[in-house]
Amino acid sequence: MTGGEGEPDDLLRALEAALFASTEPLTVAQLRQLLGEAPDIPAGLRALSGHYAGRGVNLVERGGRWHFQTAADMAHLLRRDREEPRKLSRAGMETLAIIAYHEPVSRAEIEAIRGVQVAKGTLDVLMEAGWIRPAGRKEVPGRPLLYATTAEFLTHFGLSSRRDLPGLEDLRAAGLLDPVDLAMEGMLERTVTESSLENDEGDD
Amino acid sequence: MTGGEGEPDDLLRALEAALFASTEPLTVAQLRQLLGEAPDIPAGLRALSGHYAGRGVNLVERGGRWHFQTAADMAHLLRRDREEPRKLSRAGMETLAIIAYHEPVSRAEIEAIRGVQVAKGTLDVLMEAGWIRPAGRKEVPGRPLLYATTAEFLTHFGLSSRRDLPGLEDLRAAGLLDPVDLAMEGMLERTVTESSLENDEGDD
Amino acid sequence: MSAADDMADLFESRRAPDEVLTVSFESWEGPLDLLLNLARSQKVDLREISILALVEQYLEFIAGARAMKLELAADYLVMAAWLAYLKSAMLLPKAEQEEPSPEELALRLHLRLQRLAAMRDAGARLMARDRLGRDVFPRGAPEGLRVDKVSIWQASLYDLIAAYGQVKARTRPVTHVVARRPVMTLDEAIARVGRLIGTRLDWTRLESFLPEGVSGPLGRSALASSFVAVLELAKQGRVDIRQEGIFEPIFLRNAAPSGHEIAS
Repeated sequence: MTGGEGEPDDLLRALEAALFASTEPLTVAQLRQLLGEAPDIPAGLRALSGHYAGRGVNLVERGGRWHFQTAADMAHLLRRDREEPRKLSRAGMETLAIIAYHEPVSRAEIEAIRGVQVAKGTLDVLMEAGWIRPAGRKEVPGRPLLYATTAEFLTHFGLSSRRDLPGLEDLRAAGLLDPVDLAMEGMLERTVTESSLENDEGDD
Repeated sequence: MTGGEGEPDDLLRALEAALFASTEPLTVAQLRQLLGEAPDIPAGLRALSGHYAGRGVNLVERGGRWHFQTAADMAHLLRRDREEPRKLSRAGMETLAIIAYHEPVSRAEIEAIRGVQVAKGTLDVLMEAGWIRPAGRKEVPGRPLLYATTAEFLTHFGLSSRRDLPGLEDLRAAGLLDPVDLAMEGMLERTVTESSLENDEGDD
Repeated sequence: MSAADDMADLFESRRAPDEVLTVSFESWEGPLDLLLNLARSQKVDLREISILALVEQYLEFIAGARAMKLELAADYLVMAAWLAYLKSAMLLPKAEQEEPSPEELALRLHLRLQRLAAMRDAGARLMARDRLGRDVFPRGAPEGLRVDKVSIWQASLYDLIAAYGQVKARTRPVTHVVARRPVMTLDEAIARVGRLIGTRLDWTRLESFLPEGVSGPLGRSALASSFVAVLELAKQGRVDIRQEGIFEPIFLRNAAPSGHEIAS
């Protein structure tokens, strides 16, 4: 990344070639398998991603997997048909968000947040898109299945990791990722009286 | 190729992105259609191809159409054999041993010696491992195929010739001719009588 | 004041049916969804919405929807009943309030709406990101990496010769194996029983004629041979045999004349 351009070394050339050629994002382990015991693949990836930073194609890391993609500001040139690859329903969108911000999470927990049953098709669609996966069972009576997001989810939405989820820290800090019961306990301790709930009686 | 690196201009970036994302090689006319009335696409392509000349990915022109391809000297990375160690099955082991001791030998003869049928897959595996080879046909009715071991077989098992294989006498001396079943029987008998003796003592 | 009156009141209230109310009933994903949209229409921070106003709007909507002869989903009516209860509780003087307090119920609803709103916003922000295949693109025609699996077969020389040994052992005649077993031959047994019977004057168990301390295969061989030997000796008239019943112990004694017995 020091800008010593001109002649990339063999490691960079090999990384470049492998990542360009691959149909899937590649992990460091996969790259090591391809390139053999190359000196320092993580450093090479950083250097390469630095080199491509300002270009029309960028090298990015998503959930530990690396791939090349076109720069975001080139979207207008490349978006030939304006249709979204997967037009999610609102239910699908909310369900995906709930899973991403709460994972691992059970269907019942999703329903508690949405206040409505999760239609059978919703989870199927998200699963089919490759964005969510079953992630074990919760050790409570009934042992409900848990859901979590996948590496493809991070890849598709351009997130380096779950920590990059928009507003995750704020939501967590505001307690908005805690279940209502938990939040209630905290609130009640602080007493409800000063809340804005009853001061509008005079409004009408 | 003046190497004005660092910040590629918008034309170069757009060309880069368009060529990268395209599913097929693009002509200058097609690029112009995508990029609009960009100043000088041919010059941009030349500059870009200069930039990529020494890298792991090259921009090349074939019959007026441009595309990215991985550098020729990186081709070996793109196809890789992953070696998986596997243990030969017992049937495979026995068949190989019979061929080694009796070569050249037909499948029917192997079966006669083993006292069990030899699946075709077994011979295939040995062939794939490079340990046996077809060795002509036996001049009997049906002209069955004969099998023999290979030089690789000797190398793998650390033998300088087939005569290094231990003879039947050696095997007997080493206890390798003791049928497994009988040895087992002996052991069982001993334990059974021992326990019955104990019972008798208790009866008295 | 009954809930029905309440709803009628609200429906006739000055609140003009805004566009929210003209949208068909199916546009809402359940009561909470509807409530959230009503709350948002208050155009204030969700933290400062008036639950009471919200309840009124909801009941108003339900009444309006019913007037439009739309089929109401049970979920919405349950929520309406609950909200009507909440509203009446909130209007009661504090002293007459029951547990849980209406503040608590209102707070709970408030928290639920906040959470749903947070997730709805998060979903929208997710969808608005630069998405692969929509805003950013992977390589259009990647060459692909091909990984060919090659089996490396493993076997040692020991495995090889052991396998051969087993083939040979399995297919070899097994007669020699029997010869290895320790046995007591019939001749030996006749000689032994014949010698010992002279000293036993009373009925004696067959087993006591076996050599001392034999066991295992040899023991069984000795027993079998001795039994045959006893039969042979009986045939020669040298022993008497007695058995009380099937599988009972076998007893034998010297078949010599009784006088001899007394004499000794």
